[in-house]
Amino acid sequence: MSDVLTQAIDLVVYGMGTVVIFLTVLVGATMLMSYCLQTFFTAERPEVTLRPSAAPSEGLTDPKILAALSAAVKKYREDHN
Amino acid sequence: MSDVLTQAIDLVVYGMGTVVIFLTVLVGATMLMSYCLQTFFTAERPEVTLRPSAAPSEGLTDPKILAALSAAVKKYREDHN
Amino acid sequence: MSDVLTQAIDLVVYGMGTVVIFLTVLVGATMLMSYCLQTFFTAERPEVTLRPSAAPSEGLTDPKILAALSAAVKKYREDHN
Amino acid sequence: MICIGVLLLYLAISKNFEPLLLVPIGFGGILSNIPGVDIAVGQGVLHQFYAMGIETGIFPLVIFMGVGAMTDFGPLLANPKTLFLGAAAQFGIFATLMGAVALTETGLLEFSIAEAAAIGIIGGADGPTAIYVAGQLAPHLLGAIAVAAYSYMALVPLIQPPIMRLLTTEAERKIEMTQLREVSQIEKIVFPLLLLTLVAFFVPSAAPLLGMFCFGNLMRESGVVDRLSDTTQNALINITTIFLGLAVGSKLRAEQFLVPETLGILVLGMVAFCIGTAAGILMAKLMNLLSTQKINPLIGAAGVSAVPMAARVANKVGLEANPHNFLLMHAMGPNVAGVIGSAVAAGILIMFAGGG
Amino acid sequence: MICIGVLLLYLAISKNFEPLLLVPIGFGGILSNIPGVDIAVGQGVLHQFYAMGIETGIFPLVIFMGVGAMTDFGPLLANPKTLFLGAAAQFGIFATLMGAVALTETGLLEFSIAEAAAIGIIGGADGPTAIYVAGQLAPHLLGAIAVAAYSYMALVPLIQPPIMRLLTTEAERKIEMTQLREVSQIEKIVFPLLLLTLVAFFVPSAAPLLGMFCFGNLMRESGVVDRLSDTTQNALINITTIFLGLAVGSKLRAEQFLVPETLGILVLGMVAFCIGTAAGILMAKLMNLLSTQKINPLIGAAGVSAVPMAARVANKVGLEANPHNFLLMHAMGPNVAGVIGSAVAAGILIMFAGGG
Amino acid sequence: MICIGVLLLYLAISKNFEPLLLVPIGFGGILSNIPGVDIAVGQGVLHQFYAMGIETGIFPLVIFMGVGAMTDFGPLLANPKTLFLGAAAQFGIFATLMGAVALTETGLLEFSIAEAAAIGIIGGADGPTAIYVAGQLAPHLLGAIAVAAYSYMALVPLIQPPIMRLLTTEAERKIEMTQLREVSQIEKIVFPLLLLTLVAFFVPSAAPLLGMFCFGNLMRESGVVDRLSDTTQNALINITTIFLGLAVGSKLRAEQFLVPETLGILVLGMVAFCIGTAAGILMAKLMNLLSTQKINPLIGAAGVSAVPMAARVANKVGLEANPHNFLLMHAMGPNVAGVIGSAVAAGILIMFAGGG
Ligand code: NA
Ligand code: NA
Ligand code: NA
Repeated sequence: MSDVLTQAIDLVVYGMGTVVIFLTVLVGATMLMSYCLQTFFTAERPEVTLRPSAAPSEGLTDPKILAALSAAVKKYREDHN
Repeated sequence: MSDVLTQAIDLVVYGMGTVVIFLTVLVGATMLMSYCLQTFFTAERPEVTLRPSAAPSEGLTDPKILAALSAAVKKYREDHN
Repeated sequence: MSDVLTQAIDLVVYGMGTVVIFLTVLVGATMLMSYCLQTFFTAERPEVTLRPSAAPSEGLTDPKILAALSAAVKKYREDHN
Repeated sequence: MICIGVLLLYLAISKNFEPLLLVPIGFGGILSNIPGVDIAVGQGVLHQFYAMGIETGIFPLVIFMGVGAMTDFGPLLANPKTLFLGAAAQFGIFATLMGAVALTETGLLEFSIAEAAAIGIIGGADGPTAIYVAGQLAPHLLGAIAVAAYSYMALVPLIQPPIMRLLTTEAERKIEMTQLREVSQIEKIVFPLLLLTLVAFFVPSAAPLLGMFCFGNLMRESGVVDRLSDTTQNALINITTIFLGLAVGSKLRAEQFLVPETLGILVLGMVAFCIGTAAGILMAKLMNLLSTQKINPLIGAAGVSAVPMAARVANKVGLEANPHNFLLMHAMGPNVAGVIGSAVAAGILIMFAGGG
Repeated sequence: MICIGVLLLYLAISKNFEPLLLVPIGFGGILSNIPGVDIAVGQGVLHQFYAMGIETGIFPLVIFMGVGAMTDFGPLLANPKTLFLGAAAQFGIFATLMGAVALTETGLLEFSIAEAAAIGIIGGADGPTAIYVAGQLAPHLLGAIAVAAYSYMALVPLIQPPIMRLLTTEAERKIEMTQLREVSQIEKIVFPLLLLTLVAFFVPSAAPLLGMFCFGNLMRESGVVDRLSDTTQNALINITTIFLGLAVGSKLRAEQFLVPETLGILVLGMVAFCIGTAAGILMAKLMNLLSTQKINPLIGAAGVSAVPMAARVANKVGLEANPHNFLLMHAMGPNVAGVIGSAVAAGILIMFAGGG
Repeated sequence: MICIGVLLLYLAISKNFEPLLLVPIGFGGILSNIPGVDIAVGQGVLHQFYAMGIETGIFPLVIFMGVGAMTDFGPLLANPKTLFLGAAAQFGIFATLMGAVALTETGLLEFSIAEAAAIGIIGGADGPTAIYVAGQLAPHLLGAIAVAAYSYMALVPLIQPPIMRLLTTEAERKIEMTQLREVSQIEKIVFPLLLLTLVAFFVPSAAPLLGMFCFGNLMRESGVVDRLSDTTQNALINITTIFLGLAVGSKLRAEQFLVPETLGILVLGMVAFCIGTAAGILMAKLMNLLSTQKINPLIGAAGVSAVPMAARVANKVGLEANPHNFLLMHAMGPNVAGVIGSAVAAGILIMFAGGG
């Protein structure tokens, strides 16, 4: 059997094996990840945690001030982003 | 007469000649092309031949299925194009 | 005192000095510029001088012709800009 | 040779065969074969595009980043077991590699192990992956490999259905699948990082390809860099596609392309697609034997990649058997799994055959 | 020298002289002449733009691709005979080349044949073509040539009308032309391929320029790669224009630009525009002698290129003679023919003088 | 080290810390630390991005052009005296440079003068300026410097308010400022040219940075090249940001990043921000002593740059003291003045320490 053929067989076994094992591990890891995330984040509504408004520490309560500020900030972000 | 001058005269004659001949040939070729295409394609409405829908082999006839599929495909094309 | 320290002190003095002098000069130059421009351009409405229509030399007066031309030019500019 | 360029343009424009790539490739191929001027060699502009984008690997990696930014892993996350289908379909890659070596053994053609690996990757049914691997392992075959990969991806609606009908029963094709669950944003954000982590541990040689892919996907899903994500999906991938296509076209010069090897590559590429399709379907049937939650084996064929064409073919064949059977979303899982699978295979091929 | 940069900016911003190019060129020229810092030489950023984009020819070729994607060959296809006008107007190129050589003979200035050819191309009235040719044949004159080309293109509304009135009678300017026929999509698709085929046979040295031009046009007309065509006409051409302009500006350094040759180039360039305009008009009159279907000789002036300014000037002068005479569409034929004609001439100049 | 990349991604995605840069930098940092594959060294793609964009200085300069195209100098022109605040806040840069040299004197760490200068520039609170300077003076520290600069810019809402409250009285924070006058278009057009002229005369070494900045701003304000300006503000800056971020990430390899120097850099960077903030506020108070037209000293803190975060912080702290006190527009003047000031300082540092 030629050298190239031996190499090729090695490569096929090793390569196909790696692909299958890798994706099998990925199936497990993905299921585990989804399970964990669904368990931990369902109750607390992840979007809120994940996407704070751009200025989370503003802490302003007067809606009129907030609106004025928002407009100005929006204008600036458009200009300067 | 200097060498550069000789060269320049050669270049002018050769260059201007090529430009004129080339564009003359292009006039002829373009008219021939237009003639052929207008002859062959006028009857069969070229747009149909030229712009098949992206999935010409679908061959579905039920309009409802087609609509549902189109919507899904459209969604996917937007995401994956 | 080490060589690096001497260098650093030089750099701080020279650098901070340059920044302050440069921006001071810029304050003066900017105020002068604004004064000059406001003086010279307020009366003559700068926008007109500054933003001629793209074809300032057209000089057409018949509004109908102008409209037809504008439409054609607009079409072409969209295609050929 | 110019005729082949014109043929590619005809197929792209008139038959809508992967026009985004085949228009630039075909046109580049024409330019490359104009006698009397150096466009695809030396200081020619197409050769410069090739040198700056394909020799370096940058163009296919940037395209892959763009594809990542366009990929929605939702269907895959909703049903991770479809990753097995994406794994199985990569068997086409390795079977073709063996085929190329077997051809060498018979003495008909002569392919080195690196060349055989580059030919095998056609079976991955993924354009940028094929170009990346061929550019690294067998640049002189890049033209034929890229043309084969994109042509067969466009031909998927003709290649796959007969195999699908042959290997499945009417009853199997009628299987309806339950609707996929909603996938939360945080799962979509974590998945590319999880994937990259596993790549780093198990197949680091696939990290350039999958790293750029995951980066693009993270930009998409993170929601905080939408302007980068939009540019990646539009201006950047379009610009790169144009130059990539022209650069690939520079490899369609007659003296490199009109050789017996090209014919071998075209045949082997077709075999690769068929075997990949079959392997995906058979894997789905095997999974049905082992599990109670049945999957429609047609979606196994989508494991080859060829996004989104293969998924649409699965959907169409499914509808023929059962007019209420919408498999499109279900087939997107194995479809993107196939992209991951062939990128992993690509990493192994480059590591193994690049040093060989 | 910085004053010249400021002058270019003033003309661009205040007079709307080809601002897309003259703003970057003028600003680049200012940056290049700042003493005490290397911006336009060595590792300076403008010199890097020059080396990567103009020495290689890539920037003007990409611009030309973008111009192709913006060009509608419809008016030309509806009346192919206007190609003759585009041919005739290129006489300005060769007359100027002779002028440059004649100046050398007198001993006033000294231009090699390559330099004379690069100066002549100003008469082509096409920015990217002029930059491409100058970058190949006479990089040290590139600054002056580019500035001359774009300035005179902007000055077309002042330069051409006197010549047009001088060479035509009132009756000729009143000639109305019949409306152009509709051109089918398939003709528009085939034309760039036809053009490229003829280029490949007759003037392969023009293939880089016209190849990229035809490629851009095919993307536009094929209708299957709209996203590539859109990007080519917007993000890609804009980005390239910025860097091209800055790179050209790097050639406006005082020691290269403030030389007697620059004055010669400016004078010769003006002569080139005038001769090209005249040749186009006279060719139109000659065609009227030989054919029964009369054309308005004013559209001959549009044969110089300077798209779309020259066509608009022809329209305007026509309207002055006859308020019902809309020549704009008719003048677009010779206008784009002029682009083809000067690209052909450019190919010949590079082949002939590049080796000389 | 991969954990640090993940941390940066977490801060960017979850806390919205400068995500446009920290997502690419963090991801690039992860890719760079995958063992067994060369991504950030040799022929690896991230190292190629680094070599083509940061070693050459092109990426930060293009970003700076984009920032220029996004900057409205209106508030600065309406109240030029705020330039003094932008000058004062640069004291943070030089104080930190001294700090780095002092650390060297103590023997704790060892920084050359070039390294000390590169660290000092963190106090400029301007990302592209910091990357440009670090790339020129201390490439091996680039990772830490970029991470520090962007992190602290994101942390401005936490860092600055305590210093602002400490250094100002309640009465000072309540000062209301008169509304800014309208600035005409011609002033906005002339200003970038004026600025460039002064740079050319006084600090030519700052001309690359401020030249590109002024060019971008001139494109914006001239009104005649809107398509170039739009592309600069969108596709071009986004594409460059992606590659810049990945290239910076290539400098987060553990062996370069996990060194004691990084800790020193992080500490010194924080000090730089604090001193810069304090210097801006104190300068505002000094100006109030000398002038009758009072300014609110809070806007002095915006002189550090960190556009537009620092201006928003000034606005917020002002509102807390006086609910009718809208300082945002007033703070934009010192904010963009800070950009100019740190670019000038960068030029001096490069000239002084680049040759040293
Ligand atoms: Na695949
Ligand atoms: Na021309
Ligand atoms: Na600053």
